[in-house]
This record gives sequence, C-alpha cells and structure tokens, in this order.
Amino acid sequence: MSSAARNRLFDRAFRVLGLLATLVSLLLLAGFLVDILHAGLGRLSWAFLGGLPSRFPARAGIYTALLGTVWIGAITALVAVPVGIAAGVYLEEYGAKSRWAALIEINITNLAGVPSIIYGLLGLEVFVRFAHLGPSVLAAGCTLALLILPLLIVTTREALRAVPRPLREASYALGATRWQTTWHQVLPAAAGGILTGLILALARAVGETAPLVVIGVLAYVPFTPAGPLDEFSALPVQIFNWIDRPQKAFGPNAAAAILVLLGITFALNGGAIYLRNRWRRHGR
Amino acid sequence: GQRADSMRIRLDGSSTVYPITEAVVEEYARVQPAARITVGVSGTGGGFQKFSRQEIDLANASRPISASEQRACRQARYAGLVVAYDGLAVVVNPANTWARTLTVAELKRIWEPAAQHRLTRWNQVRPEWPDAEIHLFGAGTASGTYDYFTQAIVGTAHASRGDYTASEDDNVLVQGVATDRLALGFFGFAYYAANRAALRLVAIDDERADNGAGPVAPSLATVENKTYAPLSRPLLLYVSGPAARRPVVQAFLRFYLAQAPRLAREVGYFPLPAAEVRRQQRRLAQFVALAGLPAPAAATTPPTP
Amino acid sequence: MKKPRERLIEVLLALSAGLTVLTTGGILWILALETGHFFGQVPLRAFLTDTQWTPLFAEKHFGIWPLVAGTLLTTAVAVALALPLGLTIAVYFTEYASGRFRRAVQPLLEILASVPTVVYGFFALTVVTPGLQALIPGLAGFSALSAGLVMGVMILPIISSLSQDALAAVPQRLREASYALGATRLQTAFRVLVPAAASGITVAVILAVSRAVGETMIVAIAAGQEPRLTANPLVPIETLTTYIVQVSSGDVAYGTLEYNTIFAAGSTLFVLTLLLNNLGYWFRRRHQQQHE
Amino acid sequence: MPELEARHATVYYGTNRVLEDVSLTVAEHTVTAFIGPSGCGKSTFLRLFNRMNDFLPDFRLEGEIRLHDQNIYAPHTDVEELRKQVGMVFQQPNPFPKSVYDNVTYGLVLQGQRAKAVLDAAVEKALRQAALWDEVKDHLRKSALALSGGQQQRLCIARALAISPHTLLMDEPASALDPIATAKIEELVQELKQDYTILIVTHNMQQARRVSDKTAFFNFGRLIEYGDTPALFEQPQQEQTQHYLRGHFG
Amino acid sequence: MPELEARHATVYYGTNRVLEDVSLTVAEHTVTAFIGPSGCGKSTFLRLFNRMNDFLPDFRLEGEIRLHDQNIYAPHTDVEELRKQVGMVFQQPNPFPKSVYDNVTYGLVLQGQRAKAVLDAAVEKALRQAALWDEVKDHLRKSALALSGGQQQRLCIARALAISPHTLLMDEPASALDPIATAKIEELVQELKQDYTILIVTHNMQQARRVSDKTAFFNFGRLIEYGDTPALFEQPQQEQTQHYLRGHFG
Ligand SMILES: Nc1ncnc2c1ncn2[C@@H]1O[C@H](COP(=O)(O)OP(=O)(O)OP(=O)(O)O)[C@@H](O)[C@H]1O
Ligand SMILES: Nc1ncnc2c1ncn2[C@@H]1O[C@H](COP(=O)(O)OP(=O)(O)OP(=O)(O)O)[C@@H](O)[C@H]1O
Ligand SMILES: [Mg+2]
Ligand SMILES: [Mg+2]
Ligand SMILES: O=P([O-])([O-])[O-]
Repeated sequence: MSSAARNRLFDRAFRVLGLLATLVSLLLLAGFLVDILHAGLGRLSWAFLGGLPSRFPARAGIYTALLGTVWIGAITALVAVPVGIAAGVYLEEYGAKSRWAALIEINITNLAGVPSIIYGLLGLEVFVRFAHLGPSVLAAGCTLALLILPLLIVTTREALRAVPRPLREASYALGATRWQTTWHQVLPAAAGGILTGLILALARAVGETAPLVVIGVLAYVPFTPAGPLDEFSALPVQIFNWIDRPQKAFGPNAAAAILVLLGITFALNGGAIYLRNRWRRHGR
Repeated sequence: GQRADSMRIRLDGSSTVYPITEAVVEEYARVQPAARITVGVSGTGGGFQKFSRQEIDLANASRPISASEQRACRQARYAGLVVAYDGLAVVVNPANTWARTLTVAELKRIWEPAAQHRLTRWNQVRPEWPDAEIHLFGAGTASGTYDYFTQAIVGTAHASRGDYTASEDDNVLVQGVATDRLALGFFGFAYYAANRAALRLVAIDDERADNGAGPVAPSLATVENKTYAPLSRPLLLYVSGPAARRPVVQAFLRFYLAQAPRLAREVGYFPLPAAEVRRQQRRLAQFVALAGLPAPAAATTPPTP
Repeated sequence: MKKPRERLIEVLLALSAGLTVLTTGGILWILALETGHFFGQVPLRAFLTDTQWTPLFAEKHFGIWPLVAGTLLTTAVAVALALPLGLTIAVYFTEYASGRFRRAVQPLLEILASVPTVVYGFFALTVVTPGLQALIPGLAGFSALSAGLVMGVMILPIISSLSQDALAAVPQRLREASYALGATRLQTAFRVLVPAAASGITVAVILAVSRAVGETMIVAIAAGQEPRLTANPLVPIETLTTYIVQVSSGDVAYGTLEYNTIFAAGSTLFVLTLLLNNLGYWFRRRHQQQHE
Repeated sequence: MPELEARHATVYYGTNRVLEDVSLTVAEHTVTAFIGPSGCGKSTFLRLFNRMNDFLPDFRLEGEIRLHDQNIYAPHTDVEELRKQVGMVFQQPNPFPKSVYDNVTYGLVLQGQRAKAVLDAAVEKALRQAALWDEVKDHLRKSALALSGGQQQRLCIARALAISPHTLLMDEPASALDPIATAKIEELVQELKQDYTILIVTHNMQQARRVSDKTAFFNFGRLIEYGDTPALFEQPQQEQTQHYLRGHFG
Repeated sequence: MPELEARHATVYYGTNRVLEDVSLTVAEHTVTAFIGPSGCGKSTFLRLFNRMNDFLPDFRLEGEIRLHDQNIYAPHTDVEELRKQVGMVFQQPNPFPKSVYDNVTYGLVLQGQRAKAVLDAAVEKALRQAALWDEVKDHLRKSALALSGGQQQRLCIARALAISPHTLLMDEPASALDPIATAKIEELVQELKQDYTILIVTHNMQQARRVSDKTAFFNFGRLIEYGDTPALFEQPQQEQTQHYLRGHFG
C-alpha cells in the first residue's frame, strides 16, 4: 500500500475510532443510568419517599435523609450566599488594585482545588469540636458552605464582570456611591448569572458525601431535624449506608435513593443551564 | 427545644450489637413515636469513649468495659445489661472448598502479630491447602469484636497482625469475604446470619475435650451451652446514671429488655433464656432506683453480670 | 472622604472575602496542629521510610507510602482510561465532528462530571466489579482496578473538555499550514495540533489527576481498606482519602495518636493536591503566554 | 471667577501620557466644545471634571481641576457631591433597565427623596427641560429600554438634570443618533445653556460650530488652540488647527 | 494546455456570494498577481486552487477549477495529493513550533520518508531555493519561532518547496514583513518562476507590477480585468480598473 493510501486509511480509521470513543462514553453513561433505573425504579414510590429508615429493606424509606438534605442545602445556601456574593462584589467592584485582593485571588484559586474530604477535616475540627456543634445539621451546612464558597465567588465575579461599564458610569455620574451603584444597578443586572452559579454550587453541595462522613454522621436517625443543632441523615449518606449493607435486598433501595439524588442534581443543573440561556437571551 | 431534648436518647458503640438496637429502636417508634433516638456505630471502644465523656446515654458493647475505660468515666454510676449472646463467626467464601475447620492454634498462627507479612498463603496454615494468597478481613481496632477475638485467640487483647482489611463496619468485611474466594474473616454472628448464602461458616476446634470434642460450629445450642469456645460471648448495653434517671430512658430500656430475645433471634443472634431476661430486668430496676440517690463517695458500680 | 456607611460596607465586603483566607488559614492551621502532634510522637523518618501503615494496631507502623501508593495506583488506572479516551474525543470533536454533533453530545458528556461520586461508587461496586471478576478470575471484591476505572469515567469530561479548549486555541494558520502540505486531518491533529496544545492538555491532565487524588467515595466504596504497598491493581488497597473516611466513621477519641493519624494523611493529601494545582496553574500561565 | 478651570492638567494611564499640561477656563452659562482627532484625549479631559476617570486602572492626574475655585482632586473631596453638581451624558445612551420614571428619579431617590409629590414634580420638570415630556408622559411606567435611541438619550439628559446640576458634561451625545434626533439634541443644548454650563465633546466640526460659544482643539494630548468658536473656525491661529479643519487628518 | 484554469467559478459562503462567474487560465512558469480592494475575493479565489476553502463552513463552489485539465473538485479527487502538487504560502508566516529542520521535512515525513540522507538533502535544497540556507545552516535544530518574521516567511516557502510542487500559491506573502524582507521575497519570486507556476495575491500594486507577468483585477467578487501586467497598469481597459489604480477606492 502506498504511504498516501495508508495515511488516508488511518484518517478514516480515526474518524471511526473517535466516534466509537464518544459512543463508548455515552454508552457508559447510558448503561449506568439504565442499570440504576432498572435496579431502583421498582422501589421508587410515595411510601419510599415518605418512609422512615428500617431494617427491612422493603419498608425502609428516605424521608429523614431527604429532609436532612433539604435542611443542609438550606443552611449551606444561607451561609454561603451572602458571604460568596459579598466576596465576589468586593473582589470585582472594590478590590481592584489592593494587595489584599491579590492575595484573596490566589487563595481562591488554590481553595477551589482542595479535595472535599479536607473540608470535612476542617469542619470536624472547627465546627464539630471547637464550636461544639456536634455532628449537627448546622455543622454540616457550614462545612459545605466553605466548600462551595470558592465556586460561588468565581461565578459571582463572572456575572459581575458581564455587567456593562456604561451602566455603572451612568449611576456614578448621578452622584451614586459605589455601594449604591452596586446595589441598585450592578447586582440586579448580574442577578441571573449569580443565581445560575448559586444553583450549580448547590447541586455540587447536595451530592457531597465525604465531608459529611468525616464530620461524623450517625447510622440511624429515624426522625427529621427539628432545628439546626439536631443530628441528621442525608441522601448521599443514606445511599452510602445502603450500598455498604451486604444484604442484596438493600441494593434496590440504594438505587432508588440514587434516582432521587440524581433527580435533584440533574434538576438543579438543568435549571441552572436554562436560567443561563434565558438570561443570556433576555438579559443585558 | 427543651421538649424535644427531654425525649432524646443517644446511642452509640458496637457494630455487633447495632442490629439488635436498630430493631428495638424501630419497634419502639411504633409504641412511643415522640421519642427521638439516634444510633451511631463507632465500635465498642469508640462508644465507650463517648459514653465516658457523657456524649451519649447508652453504649452498645460487645465486650465488658475495661479498667482504663472505667477510670475515664465522668459519671459516678453506670450499669451494663446483657441483651443477647453472640457466637463470633469465622467465615470463608462459599467457593472455598478446603477450609471447613480451623483449630484455635491455627487461628492464632494466622492472626498473631508475628504473622504479619509472613503468613500470607493458605498452604502455610495447612500444607495440604492451596498455594494461594490468603486475604484476611477482620474487625477494626476500635471494635469490641477485635478486643474479644485477639484476647480469645492470640491471648493478648489488642495484639494482632496489621496487614488485613480492618473495619469497624462489618458490612465491609461481609462484602469482602463474599466477593473473594481466597478470603477469611470474622465478625458477629448476625452479619453471617443475614448473608448465609454468600458466606460459609468454619467450625472451630479448641482442642479441649471438656468443651465438646472436635470442631464446633456456632448455633443456638453450642453458644448457649458454651461448647462453641472460645468465641461465644455476651452482648451488652451500658446505661449511665444520669440517663437512668430520665423516664424516657427507663421506658426505652424496659422495652429493650422485653423485646431483646425476640429481636435478637430475628437479626441472627442467640436470645437469653427467660430466667436470664428476668435477672437483667431486676438489675435494671435496682440500678434505676440507685440512680435516683446521690452519688456514692467512691465511684463504684455493679460490674458486669 | 468616604462616608462612614460606605466605609462600613466596604469593610464588611472585605471581611467576607477575607473568610476565604480564613478558610485556608483554618485548613493550614488544623492540619499543621494535628500533624504536629503526630510528629511529636512519630519520627518523620519513620513516616517517610517505613513501608507499612498500621497505626491502629498493637504493632504500630507509620509509613505513609502504602496509602500514597494506593492513591497513586487508583489515579494511574483512572488516567490510563481517561487520557486516551478523553484525548481521542477531544481531537474527534475539534477536528472531525460536525458542530451540530458536538453541541448535542458535549452536554451529555458534561453530565458525567455532575454525577455525585457516591453514585459512581455504587456503580463500581454493583456493576463494574462483578463484570471485571467475570473477566479476570483472580480479581478481589475490592480493587484499585475497579475503583480506578470508574474514577476514569468521572474525570473523562475534565480531560476531554479542557483538551478541546486547548486544541481550539491553536491558531487556525497552523492547521492550514499543515493541510497545505498535503497532511491528512489525522496527521495534522497528532503532528501539529496536539504538540502545539501540549501544555494545555497537560493542564487538563494535571487537574484531572488532582481530582482523582482527592476523590473519596468511589475508592471508599470500591477500592478496599487494606493499606499495602503494591502496584498490583487486582487486590484491595487503601487510599489516603479512604483511610480518613474509615477512621473518622468509627469514632476515634479526640487528641489520641490515632486521631492525629487522619490529619497526617490529610496533610499528605493536601500537599499532593496543592502541588498539582500549582503545577497546573503554572502550566496554564505558560500556555496562555504561548498563545498570545 | 470662572466656573471651571483646568490648571496644567497632565494625565497618565500607567506610563502612557494621554494629556499634557492642559490649562483652560470655562465661564458660567456657556457651551464649550472639545474637538480633535480620535484618541487625542477629549473624553479623558472631559471626564476629569466629574472625576469619572477615577475608576480606570492606573489613572493618574498631575495639575489641578477647579470648580468654583476649589480643587476637586484635593483629598477629602466629596466625589459623590461633586457628581451631583456636574452632570454627565454619554456617547451611547445608557438608561437603566427600569421604567422611564425610575430612571429620572434615580438620583433623587439615592439622596433619600421619597415624597411622591416631589418626585412627580421633578420628573415632569426634567422631562420638559429635556424636551421629552410630551412623548412619554403617558408611558412613565414603561421600560426605558423600549424608547428609541434619540428618546433614550434625551431621557439620559433628563435624568442628569433631575438632580439640578449646574454643569453638564456631554461626550459625543449625538454620535449614536440619526440626523433628526441629532438636531433635537443640538436644539436642546442651545436651550439648556440658559441654565447650565455645558462642556461637549464632538467629532463633528459642524456641530461644534453650531452649538458652542467657545471651542478647544486637542491633538496628541495637547490643547492646541482655544477661543471663541467663530474665530477659531474662521481664523485658526495654529497650523495644526488649520490642517485639521481642512480635513488633512483626523 | 494551460497549467491552471478557472471555469465560471462562483463561490458562496452560505447564502453570501463572494465570487461570481470567474474564468481565467494560467500558463506554466508564469507569475500571476491578483489585485483588488479588501474583501473583493482575491484570497477566496486563490484558495480554490488547492481546495483550502473546503474547511470553511458553508463553502460552496459552482463551476470548475482545473489543473492539467483535470477538474480538481470532481468527486474522488485525492485532495492531499493535490495539495502536494500545489503548495501554498500564507499572509502570516506560520512555521510549526518545531525546529527549522522539522519544519522543512514535515511534508516529506508525512509521505513516509524516513531516510536521513534524503531528508538532509531535501532540507538543504529547499532552504537554498528559499534563499535561507546561509542564514540558518548552522541552526537547523533551533526552533523556527526564534527566526525573524522575514526568515520565518522564507522558511514557510522552503517548507512548501520541499515536497516539490509545481505550483505555488502566495497570499500576500510579504504584507506582514518590513521593506527589506519584502524585497527579498520579491526577488525570490522572480527566481522561483524558473521552476514553478506562481499565483500571488497582493494589496500592493507596485509589488504586483514588479513581480508578475500577468495581473488580474477583482472587484466585488468579479474578475474585472485580466491581462499582461504592463498593459494592465498602463492602459487599463475598464473604468473600474482605472479608478482603482488611481487610488480612488480600495
Ligand atoms: N482606560 C484606559 N486605559 C489606558 N489608556 C486609555 C484608556 N482610555 C483611553 N486611553 C487612551 O488614552 C488616549 C486618549 O483617549 P480618549 O478616549 O480620551 O480619546 P478621545 O479623544 O476621546 O478619542 P475618541 O474620539 O476616539 O473618543 C487614547 O490613546 C486611548 O487609547
Ligand atoms: N470563512 C468565511 N465565511 C464567510 N464569509 C467569508 C469567509 N471568509 C471570507 N468571507 C467573505 O468573503 C469575501 C471575500 O473575502 P476574501 O478574504 O476572499 O477577500 P480578499 O480580497 O482576500 O480581502 P483581503 O484583502 O482583506 O484579504 C469577504 O466579503 C469576506 O467577508
Ligand atoms: Mg472619546
Ligand atoms: Mg485576503
Ligand atoms: O463493633 P464491635 O461490636 O466489634 O465493637
């Protein structure tokens, strides 16, 4: 075969190979979803969603874990959102030149790469032990808030950066202070982008397992939290727990709980993408 | 809030006892839905540490509290109640065709500290067994099972090799043995009972005729008459003085003792005989009465049964 | 002159931003403190030279290498899967596939990155391990292979999408130069584009490795809990992250040596990822400079 | 006393000098036009008078800018207060994404004015001054973004007038508009002169000629020539000015 | 038989027609210059001859482009083979980020040539032809990116010559270079004419006049006038050409 013919053959072969590689990845994803659907769909019911934990797989439900996740998500958002937005505003609108801002900038880059389990150690030491919060919803929420903070700050800054300069200048030219301009003009204009980033960050937080395990979750919590200092169970922890059970009968439970968790994360991610597109189209 | 707190009971400790406690708590929720009971699985040692710091009200334990743990206790009074019997199960994978029995001496050779990185193949246990790696799975060091097993087999509590899969979480061990033809593991009988199809029991020969001749497998009979030696043991629930003063805890403990035989059997342990149950109920009543009194000068407690 | 209200707001905002510094400070502080306690009782030499890690047993050994080896082994398996696959996809997407195909498939691949890792753990344990055991008779129930492969799927989108960015950043004129000399797409891709994008692709791999090194749930569920110094992916091993999970899920008393060990492992993990991230950062800067 | 004055103003962006030693005085109630080729520094100079350049990274001023004989770059200057006195209109109309009404009242609301009657009156007055009232009086709640470009620009003028400045800076206020809208703005400038001092940047020499009393010609960051508009256009003193006016560059 | 020929070539990008019904023939060993205002379609036309437009999204050709009387847009054309015969040099020097040596041998290596002696000889020959040999012969292993712009461009020419094409397409090959480097390239074109057929796009009319035998003037996607260079420059037949050459537009 001539070298030209061989080169052309390789070229064709790679086209097939590339398509194959893509398909393999998609098939993995599909196979994986089908497997979980197959294993878990049968278990999914209102009784499962509203059920308490139980030693009988068929009776066990995820009510407490689901509410624990909602609680943790809410606390995470409550703690992280104001701080994250404030920090983003500071870095983007105020800190332009200061050395403090440069330090924070490098710092955030590095924090974003710290494994989540390290945040677990931080939470264990600071919130659980030092602040005596115990393995409570509050400790978990604070830990996850620190975890998503870098992500939140980065997305907030991106959203702020997209606000056109003339809008700011118009406000300043009318005698508005920096904060008035930020509050009345910049933040509303960036709201869509900030919200998108927030939802993506929360989607990440909701699926985190390792930090919760490290700050110490309990095996059996048959009630929902009544306050921020209560112990909790959470969806990913409940899944971990069930996966861990050697009895095969808990497999479908884990799969069904995974379906719920995936439903939540996909819904959040999808919502974020939808928002982003809508905001890009209608927003400024 | 205040009311929720008064209805709260915190449990932690042994993973061996966990299945019974889990079952009792689940059943109790039907009788007394207002009670807010949480159960952790830190292992017996981990449980006693929290117990001594008074972070929990009740501690599950698969061995009696040790002298050093007693000294660490902040509370003046506590009591241990026997809730069931366990025959520590030594198991292999069902595909393991050779290891039907093991002697205590062999177990010791496998698990003693000196075996680390030395005894690594099945034929080193018995020459006729396959020349294949042996994969060991056993209780983690914070567990009562580990303490009990090392004491009973190696002869010194807390002495063993370190190159095996050690977990407080018996589920990890079950899964490890269930998926590995070359595995050998040990854990509480309930974990075997819940996975009979995936595991196979190994009969243990303590080579002492007075304890039943030849290899003995754990069963209701052999555990109750103690011929499954030296791996039969009681499972315990410790209650602290301050907790025993609270009516919620008293009610829960009474329920626990009453239900323990039935639920122990259900989850795979060996129930106490009726007479023994009554004895434990009397001890509980005594302790509750005592708990109401001012603390004694010297910190003494009714020791283990 | 700043008005007091403005001043106050600015201070509050700066403090919020400062919380991230406090977080880093907190991480460094607790790791240093507890690891300091650890090295108060264990000589650094033993930590770095001993080949066994049995801190919880009567006969204690504190060599960190078995855990590091476990971490690197699972990571290596993951990269061995994700790098060729991810790079192939990246080249295919940028040089071969139609824009429509790419726009349709790319978001699907991104889904792989948003799946919670505990879910991957389930997949590894219930599907991949039994499947592999059918193929490889000697494979243990927990193994670096199974966990590593699934981790590879997890990091695949990182490698493929960052590599795509790097390839797309190669100036069009290099492509044209190559085509004008009679090169096929494949030759252009692998002889010109991939080398020109090498630093960007390196960044992608480094970030993916960093993710894999810090990944916890997949290995905690599927890789085993037995620290051992081995390069054999077929047996159970233990990673730094798994050790932390294992010890902290059974309660270890605060202030004991055992408690300190999880921080020693945590510090090792932290240093490892910090090095990787900064290496990635450095490469990215170099890459940006190259294409200015 | 001149209303506005620049004394030896030199401006740098980083190491790049974009204005060099510019001095000039502006009297009350006049229109002054700044002309010159693109990039010569007109906008930079104009924005000195309300300290709008302060936000630009690496901006540095040497010399003084004086308003009512006060150096507005002195430390402790209240910049917000300054900007209330010196209003500004930009090249691109930049209404806020709010209603017409909210756009006009924005400055007053920031100052704490909440009384509806006061705001209503201010809105009507400012919109009338900006010659926009008749067109929008029935749509005050409509979004400002729905207006045409010329209307938007007049809205921006009204917005600036609503806080009662005494000086108005205009940076090519008509360059984004069509000829008819441009004529309206020019007319408006003529009227506003009664009450305000106006500085206007324009790249359109005819426009400068039509609307201004005085004209300043800039080139390469220097003020080349400054004088009465008719004189500057008919008998420029400097060679550069002559060349520029004849269209030889720029 | 003409070396190259365009027959009623009409090109669309999507719905946008950028060349309209262009027909022209090019003889062997001549230099043909394409001139015309920016955007008139010169580059698009040039790139038809090695099918370099194929990658552009929505590119569509009507008509034929013939090389040695073969339609190179016929199905089953071996595009890689075509490009080996028709070399190309671009506006921006675009050496690969490799050594000088590897740049020149790239095309040969692609064809499977591995023999060091052959490659060495080819490198020397191509670099000599591109008048670069003396300047780089001691630095063949150095990165091509370390060369000056003019050297890089000559390297790109050498790289194109190394695979022995018979036609060379040059798209404003000197527009990114300084006058001295430009002069070198022009000289080179004159020499290469001995062995190659050359099509060159240039926006510099003087350059077209200096280097080419024939000139084609394009405007708005149409070939307005095509003829011998001296004639076209001295007695343009078309009014558009006259206007363009006098600098009235473009
Ligand atoms: N933010 C900035 N940073 C650095 N340099 C700048 C900045 N803004 C403007 N310049 C430079 O300062 C010089 C003067 O700019 P200026 O905008 O004042 O010119 P101009 O006369 O208004 O031009 P135009 O008619 O184009 O608006 C220019 O060379 C410009 O490139
Ligand atoms: N990839 C493309 N997609 C769509 N339109 C294009 C593309 N490339 C060029 N065009 C359009 O085709 C027309 C001709 O472009 P071409 O580059 O051939 O002109 P040119 O004569 O070489 O101009 P210049 O002197 O600026 O290089 C232009 O109007 C241009 O905008
Ligand atoms: Mg300007
Ligand atoms: Mg061109
Ligand atoms: O969990 P243990 O029962 O072994 O302590």
